[in-house]
Amino acid sequence: MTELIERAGAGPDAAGAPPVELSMQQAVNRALRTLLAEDPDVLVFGEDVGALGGVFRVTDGLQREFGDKRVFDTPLAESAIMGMAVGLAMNGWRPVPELQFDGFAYPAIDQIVNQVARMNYRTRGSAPMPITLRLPSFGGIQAPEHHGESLEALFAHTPGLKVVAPSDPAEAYTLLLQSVRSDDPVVFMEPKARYWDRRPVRLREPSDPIGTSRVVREGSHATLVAWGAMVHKCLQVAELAAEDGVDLEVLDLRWLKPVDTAGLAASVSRTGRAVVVHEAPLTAGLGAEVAALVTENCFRDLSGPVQRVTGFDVPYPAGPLEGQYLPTIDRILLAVQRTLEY
Amino acid sequence: MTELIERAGAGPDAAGAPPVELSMQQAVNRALRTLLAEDPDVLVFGEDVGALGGVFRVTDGLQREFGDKRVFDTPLAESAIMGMAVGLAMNGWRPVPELQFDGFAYPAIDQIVNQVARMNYRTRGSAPMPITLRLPSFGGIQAPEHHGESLEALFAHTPGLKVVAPSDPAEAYTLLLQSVRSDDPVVFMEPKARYWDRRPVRLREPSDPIGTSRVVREGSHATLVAWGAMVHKCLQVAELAAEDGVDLEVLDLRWLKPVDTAGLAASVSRTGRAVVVHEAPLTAGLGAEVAALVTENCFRDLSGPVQRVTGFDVPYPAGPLEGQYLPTIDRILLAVQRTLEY
Amino acid sequence: MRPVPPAHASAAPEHISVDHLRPDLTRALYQAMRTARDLDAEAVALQRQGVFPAYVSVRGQEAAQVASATALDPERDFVFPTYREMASALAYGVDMVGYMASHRALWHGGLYDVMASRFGAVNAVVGGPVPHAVGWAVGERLRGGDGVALSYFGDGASSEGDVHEAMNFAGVFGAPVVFFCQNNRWALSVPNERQVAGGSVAARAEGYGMPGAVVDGNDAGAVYEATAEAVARARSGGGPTLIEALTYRVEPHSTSDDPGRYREDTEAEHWRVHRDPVALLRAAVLAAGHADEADLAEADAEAAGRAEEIRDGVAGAPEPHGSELFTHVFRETTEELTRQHRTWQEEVEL
Amino acid sequence: MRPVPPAHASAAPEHISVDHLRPDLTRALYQAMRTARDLDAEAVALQRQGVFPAYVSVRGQEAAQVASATALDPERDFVFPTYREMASALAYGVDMVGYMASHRALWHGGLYDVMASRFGAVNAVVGGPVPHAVGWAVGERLRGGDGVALSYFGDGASSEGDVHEAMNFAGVFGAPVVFFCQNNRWALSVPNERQVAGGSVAARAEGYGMPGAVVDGNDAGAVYEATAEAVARARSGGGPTLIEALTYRVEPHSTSDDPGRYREDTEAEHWRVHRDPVALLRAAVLAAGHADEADLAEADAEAAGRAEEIRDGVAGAPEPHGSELFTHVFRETTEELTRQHRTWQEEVEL
Ligand SMILES: Cc1ncc(C[n+]2csc(CCOP(=O)(O)OP(=O)(O)O)c2C)c(N)n1
Ligand SMILES: Cc1ncc(C[n+]2csc(CCOP(=O)(O)OP(=O)(O)O)c2C)c(N)n1
Ligand SMILES: [Mg+2]
Ligand SMILES: [Mg+2]
Repeated sequence: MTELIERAGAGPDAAGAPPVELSMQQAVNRALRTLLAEDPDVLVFGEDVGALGGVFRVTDGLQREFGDKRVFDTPLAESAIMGMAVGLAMNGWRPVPELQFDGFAYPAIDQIVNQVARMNYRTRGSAPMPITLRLPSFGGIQAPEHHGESLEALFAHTPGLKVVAPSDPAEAYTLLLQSVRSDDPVVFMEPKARYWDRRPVRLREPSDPIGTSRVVREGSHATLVAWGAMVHKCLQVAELAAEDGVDLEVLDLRWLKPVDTAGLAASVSRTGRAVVVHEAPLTAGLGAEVAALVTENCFRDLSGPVQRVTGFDVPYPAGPLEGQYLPTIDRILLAVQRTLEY
Repeated sequence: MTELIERAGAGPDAAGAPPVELSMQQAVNRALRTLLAEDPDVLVFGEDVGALGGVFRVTDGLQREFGDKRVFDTPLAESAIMGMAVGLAMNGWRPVPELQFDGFAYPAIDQIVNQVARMNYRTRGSAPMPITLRLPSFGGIQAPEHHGESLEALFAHTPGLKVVAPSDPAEAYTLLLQSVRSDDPVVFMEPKARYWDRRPVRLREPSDPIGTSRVVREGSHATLVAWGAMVHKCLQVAELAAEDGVDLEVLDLRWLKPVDTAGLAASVSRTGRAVVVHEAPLTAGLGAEVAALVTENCFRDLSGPVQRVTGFDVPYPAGPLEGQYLPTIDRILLAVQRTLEY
Repeated sequence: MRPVPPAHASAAPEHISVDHLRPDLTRALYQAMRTARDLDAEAVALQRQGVFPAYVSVRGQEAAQVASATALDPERDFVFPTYREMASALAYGVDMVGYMASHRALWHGGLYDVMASRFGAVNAVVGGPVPHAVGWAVGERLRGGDGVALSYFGDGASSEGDVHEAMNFAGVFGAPVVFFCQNNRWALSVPNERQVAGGSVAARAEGYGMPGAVVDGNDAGAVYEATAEAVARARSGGGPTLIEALTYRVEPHSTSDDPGRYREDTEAEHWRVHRDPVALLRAAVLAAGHADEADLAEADAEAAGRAEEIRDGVAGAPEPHGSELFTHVFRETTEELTRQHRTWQEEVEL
Repeated sequence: MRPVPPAHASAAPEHISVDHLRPDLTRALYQAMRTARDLDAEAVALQRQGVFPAYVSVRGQEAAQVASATALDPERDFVFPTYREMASALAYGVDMVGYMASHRALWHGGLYDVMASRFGAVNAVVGGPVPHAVGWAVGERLRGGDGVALSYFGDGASSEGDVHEAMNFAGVFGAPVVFFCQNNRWALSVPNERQVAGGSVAARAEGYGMPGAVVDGNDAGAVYEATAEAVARARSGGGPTLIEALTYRVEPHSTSDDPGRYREDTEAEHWRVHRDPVALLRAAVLAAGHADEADLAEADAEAAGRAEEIRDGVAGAPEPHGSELFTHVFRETTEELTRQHRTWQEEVEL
């Protein structure tokens, strides 16, 4: 039902839709309902996504609404979940598997990298893989080991995958519609730390093409580049910096593969300075790619090297140290200061 | 026996050792013999490493010489091979597992990332992991699918791992001794394309610390940064460029984690220009990290952005297209030209 | 030792007997199970008070854990646990303040010394540590030792590829491993019927050429005997065994779980009331004359005291210092990490 | 249908019978096996001539492959092969020039249309495609179809975690899958004894609650019947079956292999001489009176002609154009890739 209302009159810029107050976890749930209702080939499955509704309740009520043929639990085996998605796709379905937590994507990496990402290529387009892997991702919730990982660099480095990380509920809704409707495999990284933050949301149909970033705050002194939960942190930094008269632009990269080189270049060629922020460890993180792309495209405009504020090169720590591992507002502000003073 | 000769008088710079003509595959074999002979806790195992001597004959004769308790075949299961290495390390052994090909490291990624790389951290140093994973790596031999992959970015991004890729037989010998003797887990990436190239080799004890690069050719106009088989290609490029009066420095990064930031900075601050070359796809490859580090450390000295010449963002192709996928001499020369003209 | 189909709840007896066991053993089992029960309750309370961010209860599984761990020799054997092995750790002699520190999220693997305890770090990857047990056991044979590795895992874990690979390796290498599956009927929200094809984990053993045994996981004596038999076989070179201990997770999966969404409380209630392993053992110990009410009252008081002590220890333990982020990554640290440590000092520690 | 211990070489009979089968079926089996044999020889020759960089022979496994593929319906079933399924592909009706193109390394997955052929792409990851078969089969049930997925894998592959996970999924979902293990005794240099704990892949079936069958893999009629029975069961909703076809890899693992390092040639020789599946079937067809020498001579000639035709086709096939590097990565390409395509045109194509 809801999805009919949501789609009603939903042109690319259906500003007419009334805003609703939703958390990201609810927005993703809404998107899944829309998708299950509009396309009988969409299947939602994974560990505990059925009766339980997922450990984050993202699939809450879906099995009741769409039945246990469309929304079902699997045994506890990540590699088989992704392998099953491949076979389902080869039988005409549009699989939307969930892996319960980022760190438990590792047991499925072989299927993701060696099979999902390559089947269209291997078969020269005969067997496309319209699979969207939903992966609760990133840290910030004081969870046990393996529940706070950032795998975007690995996915972005894998030819054949598209990768996206929404930063707020409205984005999550729209980007998930876009990901699932795409005929290519997409890794959809949901920032767990933002699951419960409620915002007034207009549920919109996708309009921006895959691979575009968005400026969430305009500014002129430097560009902060981030994705997932770090976008929110960068907005906080921008607020604080504004008090000191520093005017920061915040760019939500959102598509982590393909990366919006043009969007990055447009912003940084105006501001002349960039700081990229991510939760993953520094070395070989996606921040290096962002820095390289910015430098390649804006070399003459850059006042200093792109600053990277990231997790340290250490395994993701337990509760009390989490806040000291993740980029802090202070560390980002110091990086802004460094780039301004360069 | 050999290893006694090899070690005899082997001070850090045992230039006294007579050069022998060896391929890299033989040099690695020699290093394994040295290690098996010097340390009764060293174990060599994996798929087909015993009687067969490995698909590349790198472990040739080792089982005969050291017995099937020290050198043994396992069943065909990569995850269990690495998981077994963890348990062996916890029982005091120094495991040197082989995974047969780069692409078949993916089924073991969970054990490598979630277990091997973290056990020392998880146990606060109580259970160290002196494991060296030998991984025949990279492309260039017209092999079947999954036999030409470059996983260094993934490993370098994983906290708790050290990563090295030798570029010639002498280096392979020394770096393997150093890796296996280290009490930390090391991924030792052997460039398959260089296995059969014979060189006069002085077998040396390690002297350079872990994490240092080496300049294999000095030059003043620009620095080419590479590892594995691409070092050889960069040397060819430098020869050709020299004919046109362009004087290129070639830096063999060799340690891909930790990366030798000081060595990179020293070279590029002199030359003012850098081109990084690797086989892996462009996006989020280790070239981005090299470019970011160079830019962070040499911003004022750089005449232009670091150029990246890499594999394309496509799955590694079959035979006839391999040469068009991998960085070619022409592509590297064009990048050199771009950076000189910037 | 032939596998039998799992007999859950209804079919299982409401009494157990320990007449055939040594009195000192049954008293020790009772003491440890009782302590684990009290410590479990303390932990749930600590979670409610916000001291623990979350907790995974072992309630109802005390017999399976304590009796299996008691059948081992902590001087020469080695245990590879999951994240739900509190009662095993306690029975095996692990420093419990260090163990519970993992639930307080002070350090993921816990703060006990894994190698000195011969009890692996708390491991959150379902199935992940099972091959470690096989590696350890292969290594033990290689060096001529007679130690045995015991690997705990759940019914859910039995679906993971790693568990299969580990069992096959153990069979091929004849490794001294006891694969100890606590089938508590649920893997989070998924029951056995939709998890374990064929319905029996133990039945898999035959396919690897190893003995498989199903045991009543709430009967401490039965668990002890089955484990002791498997340990003796492994120790004497007879290779691996797979034990499936049938039990029940009476509590939610963790304190964050809401089991009302996926199961009837009557099922849990039945196990709580009629098949409580501590109560079953208590009655059996009395029936066998291994102790009287006064002895057990004393044991109960001691257990409560010990549990409180551990609770106070873990609640009061200091938080790790931020610099520990950098201390344990490598044995031989790197310049890169030293630089990052400095950044941390300058920008985070402030 | 109960698993029996694998009976290799010595125990296996030196004659087979096809008296109980339809003559047109046995002639078709012979025709396909004979063609596969000739094509295999052509492929080895092409490798020696440098046309193929490498080749993996199916010699000795023609009965296992052809008879199992023949028991399927290419209109509604779907096959998930490994890298060593040439004879299956041929029997199933796959475009063989497109199939052999994978051995000429023209394109990793081959150049046939996977979806139109209902025969998956050549897959080099040992164990990797097995869960695909389960996914396909689950999907088939969901849409109410009666197709069956057949998954080929080797004895070595049986050690991989993916194979276990797939079988467990198939059991839990009651999926119409035939797991078809060609146990050719060797996984590269490792024999069954050091690969398969317990000694029997088929024995694993029971642990998943599915029927397991051991069949003489060099007896085309026996393979056909076992597969047809499993397919019929799956088609009618009876769920998965595991078939272990005992056969032997008489050739090296691949043309790059050197089996003298790890096995006695006498073993291979025994299988070559006494258990050759083509010769066994030939004798049985004659004995059953399903064809006479003249018929078979005609079949042989036809096979040789067909093999030559395929050989010429693949040897003469054009190499893919470099721009194809970029064509099939995505259905909806990206600007990034378009840019890289342009770089390729400017810097590589020149
Ligand atoms: C590889 C992996 N996948 C998923 C999870 C998330 N998870 C944690 S516990 C659990 C259920 C485990 O069930 P079982 O093995 O029966 O153990 P129990 O919790 O019942 O003790 C799941 C799915 C995990 N920790 N590891
Ligand atoms: C995951 C994986 N690991 C390793 C390899 C390398 N490899 C190719 S074939 C092979 C042996 C396979 O044996 P088996 O499954 O018995 O099949 P067969 O070759 O006998 O047909 C190995 C180890 C691979 N292709 N994939
Ligand atoms: Mg359970
Ligand atoms: Mg085989």
